[in-house]
Amino acid sequence: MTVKVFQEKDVEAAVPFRVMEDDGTADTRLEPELSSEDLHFLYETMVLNRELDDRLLRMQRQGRIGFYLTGLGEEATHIGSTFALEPTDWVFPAYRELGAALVRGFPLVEFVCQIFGNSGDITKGRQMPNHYASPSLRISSLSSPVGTQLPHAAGCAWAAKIKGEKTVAITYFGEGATSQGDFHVALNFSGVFKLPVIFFCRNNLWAISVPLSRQTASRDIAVKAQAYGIAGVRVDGNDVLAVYQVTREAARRARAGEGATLIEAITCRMGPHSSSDDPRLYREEKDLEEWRQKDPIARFQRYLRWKGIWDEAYEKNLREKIQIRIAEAISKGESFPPPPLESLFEDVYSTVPWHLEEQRLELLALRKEAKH
Amino acid sequence: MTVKVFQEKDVEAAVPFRVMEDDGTADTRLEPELSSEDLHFLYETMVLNRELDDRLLRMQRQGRIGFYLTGLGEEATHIGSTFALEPTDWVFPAYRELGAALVRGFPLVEFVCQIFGNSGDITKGRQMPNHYASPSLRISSLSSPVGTQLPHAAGCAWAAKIKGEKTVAITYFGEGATSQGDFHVALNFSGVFKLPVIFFCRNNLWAISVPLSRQTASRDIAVKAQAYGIAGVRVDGNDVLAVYQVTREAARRARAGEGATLIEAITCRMGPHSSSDDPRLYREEKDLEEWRQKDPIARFQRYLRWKGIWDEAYEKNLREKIQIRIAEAISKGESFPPPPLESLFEDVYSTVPWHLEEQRLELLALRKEAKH
Amino acid sequence: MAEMNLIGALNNAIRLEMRRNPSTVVMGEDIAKLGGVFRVTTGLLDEFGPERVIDTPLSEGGIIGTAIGLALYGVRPIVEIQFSDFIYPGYDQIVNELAKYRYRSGGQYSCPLVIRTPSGGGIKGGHYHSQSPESYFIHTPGLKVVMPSDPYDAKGLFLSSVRDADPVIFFEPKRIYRAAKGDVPEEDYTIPLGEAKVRRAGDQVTLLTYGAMVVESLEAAEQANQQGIEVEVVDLRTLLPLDIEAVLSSVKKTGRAVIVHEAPKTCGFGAELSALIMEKAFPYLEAPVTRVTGFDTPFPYALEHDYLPSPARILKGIDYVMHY
Amino acid sequence: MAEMNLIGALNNAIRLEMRRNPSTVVMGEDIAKLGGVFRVTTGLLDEFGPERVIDTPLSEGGIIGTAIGLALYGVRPIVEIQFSDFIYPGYDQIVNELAKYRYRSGGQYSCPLVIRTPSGGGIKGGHYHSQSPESYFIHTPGLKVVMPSDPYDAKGLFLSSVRDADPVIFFEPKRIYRAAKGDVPEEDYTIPLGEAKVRRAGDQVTLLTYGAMVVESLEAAEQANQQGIEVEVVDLRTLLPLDIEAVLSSVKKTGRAVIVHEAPKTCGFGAELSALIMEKAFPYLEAPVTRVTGFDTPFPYALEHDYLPSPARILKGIDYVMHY
Ligand SMILES: Cc1ncc(C[n+]2csc(CCOP(=O)(O)OP(=O)(O)O)c2C)c(N)n1
Ligand SMILES: Cc1ncc(C[n+]2csc(CCOP(=O)(O)OP(=O)(O)O)c2C)c(N)n1
Ligand SMILES: [Mg+2]
Ligand SMILES: [Mg+2]
Repeated sequence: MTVKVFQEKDVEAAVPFRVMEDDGTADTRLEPELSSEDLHFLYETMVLNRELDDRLLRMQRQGRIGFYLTGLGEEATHIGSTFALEPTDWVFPAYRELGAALVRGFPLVEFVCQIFGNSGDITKGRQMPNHYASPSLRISSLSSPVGTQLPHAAGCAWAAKIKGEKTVAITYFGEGATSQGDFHVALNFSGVFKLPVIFFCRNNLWAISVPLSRQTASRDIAVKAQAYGIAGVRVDGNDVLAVYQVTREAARRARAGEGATLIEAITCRMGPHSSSDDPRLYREEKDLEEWRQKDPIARFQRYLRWKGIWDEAYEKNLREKIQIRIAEAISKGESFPPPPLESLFEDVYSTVPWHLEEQRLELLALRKEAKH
Repeated sequence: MTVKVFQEKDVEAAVPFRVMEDDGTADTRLEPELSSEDLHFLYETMVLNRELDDRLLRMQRQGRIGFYLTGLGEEATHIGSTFALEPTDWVFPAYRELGAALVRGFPLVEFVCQIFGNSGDITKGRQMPNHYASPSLRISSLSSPVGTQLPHAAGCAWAAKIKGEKTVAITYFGEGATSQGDFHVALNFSGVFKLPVIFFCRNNLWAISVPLSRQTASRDIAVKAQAYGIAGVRVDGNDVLAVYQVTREAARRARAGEGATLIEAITCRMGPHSSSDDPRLYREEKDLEEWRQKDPIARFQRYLRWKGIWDEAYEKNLREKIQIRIAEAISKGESFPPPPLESLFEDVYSTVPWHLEEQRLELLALRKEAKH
Repeated sequence: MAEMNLIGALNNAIRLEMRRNPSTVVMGEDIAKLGGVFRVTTGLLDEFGPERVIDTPLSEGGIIGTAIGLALYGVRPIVEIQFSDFIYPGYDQIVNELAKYRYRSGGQYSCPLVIRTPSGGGIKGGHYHSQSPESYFIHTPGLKVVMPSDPYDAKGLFLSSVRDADPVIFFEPKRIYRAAKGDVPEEDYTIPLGEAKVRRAGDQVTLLTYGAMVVESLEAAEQANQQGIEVEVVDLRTLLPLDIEAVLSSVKKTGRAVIVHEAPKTCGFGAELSALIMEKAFPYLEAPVTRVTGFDTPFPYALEHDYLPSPARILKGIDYVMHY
Repeated sequence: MAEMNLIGALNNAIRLEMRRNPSTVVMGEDIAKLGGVFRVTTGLLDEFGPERVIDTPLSEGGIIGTAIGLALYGVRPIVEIQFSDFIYPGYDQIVNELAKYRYRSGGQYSCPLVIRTPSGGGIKGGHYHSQSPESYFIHTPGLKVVMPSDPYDAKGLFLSSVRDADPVIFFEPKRIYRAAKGDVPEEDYTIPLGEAKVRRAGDQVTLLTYGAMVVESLEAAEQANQQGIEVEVVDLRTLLPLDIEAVLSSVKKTGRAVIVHEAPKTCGFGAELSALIMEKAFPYLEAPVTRVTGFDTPFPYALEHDYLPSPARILKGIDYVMHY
């Protein structure tokens, strides 16, 4: 009996696309056409992201903020990709892609205020740290439940298509999110309706303590695109130029009406899952050793040096400038008072219905009494 | 730039496996080793399924029953596959696989009582027609929400694995169900935990009025197996022997610890979706013409004739016997009274809690008063 | 004016809105070519084309999840969930995303859209074509919840819902889809959300109800009237925000209230109504507020008419509060 | 006897049951190697191995859906949903499948399993690490719903739940996971489902509450006591089936009831309790039953302590019913 059974081997394993070698040299045929300013901007944004994460995680350790999530070691993934898009393209992040917001110019003070959840936070202190929103930058409102933003990105891209715009939507998520039903339905709708959306999976190998092998038995993440009739691509997630290139191509396809792309960027979550996590309970330091050699910032730095646009003076100056920006943002951001009590009842609906008004008055009365 | 983008073409299109030619001849190398009794049983079950569906749909049209769902044209898919399993293997049907229950020897009277929802129904008239259950036959309790049985089948197979049994679970569903999150999570768990489960998709081209092209843009259904690291196979769903063969192979793999298989059986829903449906509103008679030529019963009949184990006398005798069985089952099944009023409150929990007891007494009192 | 049933009135309302607002799309399973399993969207595909009248894959999570994205970027989705029993695969998207989007973004974003879905029993649909899940949504801050009981209201409430700044879950009592008939103006009109309607005036007992149970309640009121009891029937129409004034003014007048709904009793909307009346009209009560509801069992098939509140059961409730 | 906190008591209970019943498995996200984000399952992997202590893919729908299949075929899953805020992707499996399996099969099948999940606020978790969704499940016939408030109860109620013939949603008040401490016997014992516990006796006002709000309620009762008001605090422990006798006997004694829970007010469990008291103890009431609950907003981050019922707010409620 010859039954044709598909198995993993039927699809040739895809070597992740890369532009830069570990030593910072690059295949010039693969290099993107980016100016020195662009390259510096990319580098500086990565460094800013790293420094900011580092600083805020330390502040959390000091008890000055309640919670924090870093993108340590994954900066190239979201910075390279967001930079490959137009400012009018939509971004639907998970919670680990601060760099994407920094590419868009998200003001540091606003970010810090969100971390503090104070009255300087444009989202009114409603959410945990790292859950910002910015309509003016076309960044969605972040949500904690893993994977829920994927259908939103697909829908947003659909809206662009309906409106006849060339706008693209990108959404970020970890490999853990690929296990959710929302991943499936979002990619499926995108395939059926040929939506201009980019599904950017940061395959950072861990979902809190759970390794990739417990998320899927598929050969890799990119191959899942086949299930939806969309394009799939693997990229070295620690190579910012490679990430830029595959995202540009995905955006080009989207704008040309060729539909959605699933990008799998292979990287590693170098830090704890969040400030609440203790990775020593489930993984060994030595598992990370190899990855430390591949640090995306160090690698990009070597590339810039190879290009002749990096030196120690530049680095020193950059780090200093960034430290000052961060210090200023924190001191300014920290200074805002908490959100006003009555803000608790706003924005549940466009206007406050009677029952919320009643609850508002009740709480305000109580606060008043407490003051006497 | 050479970015490796996967696209549909990377996987060679799989020609559905088939054993029988349209004229009833077969490639002897592909034929299963089945006795004449087995072949007759398969044929007779298919005819029984067809006649029963036909009869009950007509009864629905006459207003004698409230609702009915047929498997018209798809008999080979579930009959061939269930027959390939052991009686101790679990079956998790959707709602269109009456034949699977008939293979297992589901008593016709019980089935009819379920259709009537009367006191002869072992499930106490709790569900709509076609939503039976049979623990003794290892058939799950059917549910209407599309796709929800898939994770159950995976979990049941998992239980078998945990217990160290060689039991396999099979679950049936239409191609519409592949769009649900439950499809994704069930196949994903099955891949990760290498579960002995068979996902049997009747790709009958329609989900009520919605054609296959609106369910997925993937090249076919079987290719979706790649996304989960499980086996995928396509089979001619109107070739009962081919269905038998691929299911046997999937069961062998499952029992050997090789994990799950997604079977895509290509067929066509020849009747209305259900007795509530009017297909003239969304598809043309001529769309079905080609499929009528491929009728799985007629084709299998030609095969049996080619094998020399079918003649007109056999057919006539068979049809008569079946008519009698059906008529008897209906007259017997129809004779049961409705379920008793108090049964409304049973089986919500293993015992009746106070609030349900209170509601029970209230209703019984009302009924009593009404009688006076 | 034309006589329409609920289906016709809704079809007419959707059509008017799609003509008025080119940003609206209708999406769901079987809604385009088939016109919906209850035919509410019949003819829309022909008039507005496949870009605006969209048959989707079979996935409620995908429908609601993408609708949120559509709404975020200025498209106004009119979503059909084929039966409200099938809304749960999209439940996370509704309660964690749709309902919270405005709040969590500090009012910067909103997702105005309508989810239309037939609900309730009475059509021999068993567990999965009969549920009344309104309480789940009323308990979820950020959503508005509407359920009309006649064609005129259905149209006016739908047009308000589809123009509302907030997401609305719009339940359609499928049992009276065809049975409820009435004169409906062909032109555009709206009925504000949050306003109840007194369907029958009376000063001895208040019946608080909505959807298909309005019909049963009116029947019970009629029978009570034969016994000399004057029952006021208040059709809530919008469940959230509730028309608390209408509820209280009736109950304060009658001093007696019976709540009627199909959903299971425990933690159903009747519990909320009873608690509110307790809190706001306690001194006026001549008798405890009483609930006549579906039982706390899954919705049954064979015995559905014993499960559903009937005029007889409602009368018992009336009788109880009258003779307390 | 050993002093344990809630986490320790639950860990101990799960361990005992896994030793006793080889059919039990523990499954969920991060529960094996990490021992759960709150460490409730710490050490189980070492003792029982990866076949019985299972880190699953990140999918609540998959976890709950496969757990149903496991239960159908005789394995007893102890499911952890990492936060109850994340239970909704499995909501359809819970309300349409798990809750109805026994009923729809005419009692031929059952799916006994426990879903353990931390719930409630107070840990600065914002919208998605603070919700109290118990009302959704209480409104769903076929489920039992439990929420302990101290280590002793947690162990005894868990052991009853995991041996119950029906599916149980077992909410763990994460706010007091570590704060609630007490003596807990090392050996096996059970506390029957459906029995409330009077945490503090009093004859002037009844506080009905559960979970972390028991602590706030006791604090409020203490303060009321200073003002000369004797408050009885009833910890419901099992929300469904409710210990109606305990509720009624207390309320009939005091004539005044205040209900305290974290979940939003509208259609929360407080509504049901209020309605039940109305229905069953109306003539005993000296004042309307009052609710002190979370507000009808999504759970906030910065202002969570203003959102949550506090002793001050509970005292206001007590004051209100005392001076009605
Ligand atoms: C629906 C849901 N379930 C569980 C969680 C708890 N949780 C938060 S992050 C996380 C792991 C996410 O892993 P992955 O998707 O790989 O993203 P990464 O954190 O690695 O970037 C889990 C389980 C959640 N936030 N949402
Ligand atoms: C969750 C859910 N959504 C919608 C429906 C309504 N519905 C019943 S059958 C059906 C189509 C199913 O198509 P498919 O899965 O291809 O199976 P087929 O009927 O073709 O055998 C739909 C939409 C449902 N039962 N469940
Ligand atoms: Mg990850
Ligand atoms: Mg189909």
